Amino acid sequence: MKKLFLCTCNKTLNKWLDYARIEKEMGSTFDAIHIHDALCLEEGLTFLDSEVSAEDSVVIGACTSQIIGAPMSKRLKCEHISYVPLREQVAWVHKDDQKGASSKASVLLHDAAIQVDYMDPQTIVETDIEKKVLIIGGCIAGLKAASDLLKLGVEVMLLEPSEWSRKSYEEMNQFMAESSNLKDAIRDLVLSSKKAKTVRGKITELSGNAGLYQISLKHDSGKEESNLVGSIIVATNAEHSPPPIAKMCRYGKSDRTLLITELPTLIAKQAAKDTKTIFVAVDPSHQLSTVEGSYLLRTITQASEKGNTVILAHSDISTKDENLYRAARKAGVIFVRGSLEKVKDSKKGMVCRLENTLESQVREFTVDYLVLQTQLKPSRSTGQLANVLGLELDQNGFIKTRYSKMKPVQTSKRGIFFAGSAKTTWWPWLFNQSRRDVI
Amino acid sequence: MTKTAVVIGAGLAGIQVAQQLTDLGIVVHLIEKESIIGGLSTHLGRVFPTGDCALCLDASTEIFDGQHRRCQYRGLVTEKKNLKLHTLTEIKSISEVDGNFKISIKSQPRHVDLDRCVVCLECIEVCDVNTPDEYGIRGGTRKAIFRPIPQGVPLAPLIDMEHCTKCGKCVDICKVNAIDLEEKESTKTIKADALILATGVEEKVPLDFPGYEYRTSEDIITHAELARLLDPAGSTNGEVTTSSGNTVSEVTMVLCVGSRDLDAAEYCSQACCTYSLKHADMLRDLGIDVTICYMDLRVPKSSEHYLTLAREKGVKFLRGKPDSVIIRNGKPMTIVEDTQSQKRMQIESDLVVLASPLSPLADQNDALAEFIGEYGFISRVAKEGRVYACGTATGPTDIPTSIAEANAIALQVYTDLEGGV
Amino acid sequence: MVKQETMLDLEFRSWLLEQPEGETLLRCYQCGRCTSACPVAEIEPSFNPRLFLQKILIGDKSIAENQLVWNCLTCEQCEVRCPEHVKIPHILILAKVRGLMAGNVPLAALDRARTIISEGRSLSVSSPMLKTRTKMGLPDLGTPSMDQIVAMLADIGIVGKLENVKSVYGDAEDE
Amino acid sequence: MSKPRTYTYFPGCMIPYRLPHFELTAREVLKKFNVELETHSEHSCCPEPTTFTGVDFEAWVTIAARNVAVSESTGNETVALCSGCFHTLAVANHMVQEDEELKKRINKRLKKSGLEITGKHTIKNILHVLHKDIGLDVIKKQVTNPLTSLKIAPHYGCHLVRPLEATHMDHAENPQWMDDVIRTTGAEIAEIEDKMACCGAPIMPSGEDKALTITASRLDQIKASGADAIVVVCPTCYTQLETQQAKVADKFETEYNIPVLYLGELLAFSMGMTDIVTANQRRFHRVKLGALLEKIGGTP
Repeated sequence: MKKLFLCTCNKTLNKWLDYARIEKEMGSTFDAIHIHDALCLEEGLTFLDSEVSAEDSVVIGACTSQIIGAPMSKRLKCEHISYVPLREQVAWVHKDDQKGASSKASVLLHDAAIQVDYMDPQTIVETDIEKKVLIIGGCIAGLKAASDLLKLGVEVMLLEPSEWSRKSYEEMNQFMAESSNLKDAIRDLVLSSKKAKTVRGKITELSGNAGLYQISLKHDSGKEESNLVGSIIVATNAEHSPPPIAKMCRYGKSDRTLLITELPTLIAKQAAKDTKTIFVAVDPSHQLSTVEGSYLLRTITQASEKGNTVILAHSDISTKDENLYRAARKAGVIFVRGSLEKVKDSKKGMVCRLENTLESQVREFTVDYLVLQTQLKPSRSTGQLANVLGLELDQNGFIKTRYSKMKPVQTSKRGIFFAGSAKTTWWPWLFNQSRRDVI
Repeated sequence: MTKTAVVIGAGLAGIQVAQQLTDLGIVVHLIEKESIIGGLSTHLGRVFPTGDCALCLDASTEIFDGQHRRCQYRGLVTEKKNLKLHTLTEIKSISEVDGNFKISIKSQPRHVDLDRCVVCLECIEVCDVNTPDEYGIRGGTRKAIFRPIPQGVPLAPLIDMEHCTKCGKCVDICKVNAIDLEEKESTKTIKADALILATGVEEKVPLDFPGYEYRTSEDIITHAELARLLDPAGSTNGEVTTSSGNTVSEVTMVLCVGSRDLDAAEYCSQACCTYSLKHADMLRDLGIDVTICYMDLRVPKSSEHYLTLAREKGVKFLRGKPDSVIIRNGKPMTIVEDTQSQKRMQIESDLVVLASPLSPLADQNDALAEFIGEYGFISRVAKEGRVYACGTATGPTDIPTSIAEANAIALQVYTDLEGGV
Repeated sequence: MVKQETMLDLEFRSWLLEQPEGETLLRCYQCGRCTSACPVAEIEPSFNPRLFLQKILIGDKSIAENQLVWNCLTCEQCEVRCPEHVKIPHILILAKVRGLMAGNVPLAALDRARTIISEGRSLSVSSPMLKTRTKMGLPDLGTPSMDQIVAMLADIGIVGKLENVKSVYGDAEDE
Repeated sequence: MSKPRTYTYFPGCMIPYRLPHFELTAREVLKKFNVELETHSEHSCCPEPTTFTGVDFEAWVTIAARNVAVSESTGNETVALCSGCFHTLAVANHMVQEDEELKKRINKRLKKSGLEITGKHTIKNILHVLHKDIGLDVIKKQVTNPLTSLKIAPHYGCHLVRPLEATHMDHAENPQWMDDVIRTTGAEIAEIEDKMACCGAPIMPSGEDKALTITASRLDQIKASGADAIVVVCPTCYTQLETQQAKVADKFETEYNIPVLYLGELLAFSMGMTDIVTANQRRFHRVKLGALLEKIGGTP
């Protein structure tokens, strides 16, 4: 039975709420509605004892969940309870408007009625928790998670893509920090996550609940095994993919066109006097994330400091560190705000045409190289993985956060978390909720 | 032996790190200088990326994705045994003896006993004093016994002795004897194994930025002030009005006022683009025209939908940094070059909202001086294995990143204190 | 109006960056505050300091030959308000210097410069002026050694330059 | 009387030969404070900073540096009464301080005349001398005829104040030194919109129409403030706001009739030396001072 209890709170809530109207509007939503004064006092609690049975779903509209929540939870026999803080969310904010207050109360109570239907049964987390975490890696975040969990004394199994090596970590993550810092960080992480059991292969099946998941693994060697883990952390990498303008820019067809991720290698090989003109283009449809922006700025600064003439066609420049932008300008990078419209591969070089919107004028640049800003997309394995694990994806194909603000690392499934670029969070945060669920 | 940590600042990051550490078995003292926790978010009304109540974080759009019908923090900070919240409290000094911190704190009296008060608010009803409301705008007032905002935690009111006449009416009406008009300030020394600075940022009052005449007009406001106007629980009941009480039909927003500026804040304040977009969306919903003057729109991935929404709702974007906002014929006028049409514009509007820099609060406390670094921010590990920082104390950022950082720091504190395995 | 142009000739930009304080140009991020602060831009829409900087930044030297640069008041309001401390009036001065040989110099400015180089003052000192000073009881100021000054400037070549330059302004309107 | 404090006075061109009443009143006022101005015959045109810079910047900075070097050789601090001269000398001095290569290049040229610029010399304007060196209290003591009936609009002009790193003035947007000095005379300060607005003079050679439009806007702002007179330090601003005032009024079909005074003239009034102003008023003041003089009890 779905029951609604409305507390009049020392007969003060009547001042703000039209209880008769609320009762009428809630009539079809609940099986029973009781209005009672001072539910939090002994007399009120006794009343609840007599009215509520273990199978009921209960909505309580009262003062605030802080005051009423604790005594109720201890007392009530049922599992599905939702508190609607009427005093706090209605009476306090709609002081002079009984009509508005009552309408809002109805909406909140109605929401709560739906919510109790959707509540996970409270007993779902296994009490017999497996103190072991599976990290599905591919990213520096996976290593960081492994390293942290090991420090906490948690057993870790690190599932890595087949072809992975330390060098891949460096290459795949070079956009995150300056290369020397990154190398050091990776070296430390590899060292401190040594105790993790590393498996090369993929996960084929998942069953069970948070705290006790059963997973089936298929090793690259063909071997299959089944394991119990308490929690899973998805730390698959994001991939740099060519932007939509790549085709127009003859990427893959011309030697003069490359991706920004390939630029550092080109510069490293360059002889001191052999300077080039390099046109770097950001796809206009792509809003740069701060991490992409910082990487772009660092890379073009290096290219420019080596004596190359670097032109950047861009829209909004995003970075967490304004000084990176300052450094790029100081290094002499030529910033042109506009989007590449036409590219011609000529003998003299790539002819890049665009309108510089800051002077409303079309400009043509003939350059030695055309470099394209990549777009970070979820790694190809992410979708497949989400399918096996039963996780929801967001519109861009990244793993969906349960609650982006307060639970930025929880997936839609309890006991499964993510770290790093599996969702474009940029630093390998490990979130100790995992530990809480595991231990 | 149980370890103790002191967290300074009970904004979102401080609350998060304190909770996490408590869950990991560490005793935590959470120090907050204001009377309520929540820091900057208490001013903000709805916050991104989800657009829900800053403090309740009552996730309306993600309601069925998770179990967060209620405030994430409220119960946690007040119900946890090992988490001791000290409001109205300042750090007097920090000293280090044999690897331990001795942190002396001083608490101002609240005059209302938190353990007794049931928040019936009858005391506020009977108070005869009316004084300007710090959280109000457009002449809002509050009583001498008051709650800064309805959702503030702790929920109990406090008494502002500067305005209290000690008439005793509140004492008489309180059925639970929670009010003590004679309560005195108290000092205390806490021994701690680790110190976490979550001192946060404030939106700088834009008095010192030449050209933008914030000082001379109440129609040139900041985003925190706009949030107060938009807040249904605020002094205008959510109505956006001019200083003379007229309805607002046009708003101009100026980004990077004093940010990315060698004469003011050299850094990018990170969050202003997004909260400007958020406010623009809210204003459009009220039928108000909005023009945003920007240089680069820096919107994190998690909040990109605000940009899409703003474009769909017809927010006007103008790329250019205004030189000045002056008062012409009683209305604010923004002078700016639209760099994409190369035209110098004079935009008249009813309100101008300045995105003032988010500036660090840590450097206002001398006791923290030794940890402060570039621009007044603190590095995440301010002192190896002992002093940490998280949230906006380490640099301006949005809430998800703050929370993520708080989580990461909690883990680091824990492994450092417990020695790991 | 949108027109098409081909480039990239960075010679002017490079020259400017090498001049004292010229490198401040690179700090510009094109916010446009200079233009909205500029009292000339207020009355003359085509005078746009931000746009001038943009053109120089991408190697367009047309600005040096554009009479508009001579509309700069050198009031430095733009520089005072510039968030990145770009020495905007100075950069426009450098643009003027570059445009000199092509005749982009007002006749009055040229005449004044010639007077300074030949007489050491920006105006010709006449005997009534000297008499006025004496009448007012003010001391005689003497005259600087012009030969010394000219000799000092030899490596700059200003004397020859001033002889050869023809102002394109002539008597015509200044637009 | 103790030995007078001596500055090397940099005369320039405009003040000594077009507006010598600036020099006269400055000298007379400074004498009251036991300050002497000494000249040096090797000083040439500064050169002026508004057009010569654009003709040949390298020559400009070299000639300016030579003038600084000449001053330096005297061993006294330099004071330039003209804002343009002050700006030129201060900026050149600052550039030499900041740019080692430039310094070398210039000193190589100066060596031929046995001169050297070190970058250590101090260049001052009249406000540095009055406000900093003499001090407001000392000035106040000499005020025998307080000008309490006057409301004065201080027009700083651009070159006196900017760029701050070279001029070492108090503030680039809201300077106070001239206000302070004017207040010592007993006069009230008129609040003008846009305190640092330009007079328009620098573009007279290249665009007279625009220049006069800017001058008109400046005069409008000052008129709106209700000031009895404008006080300036700069001879170029003076020319634009005073000498050209009638032309501007004609062009825009309006009337101003706002007297313009050099700061030294105002101080002379307050110190009972009205004569040295009135003796030369016909020659140098096109806007009649009659009403103003009446207000302060002088002879029209």
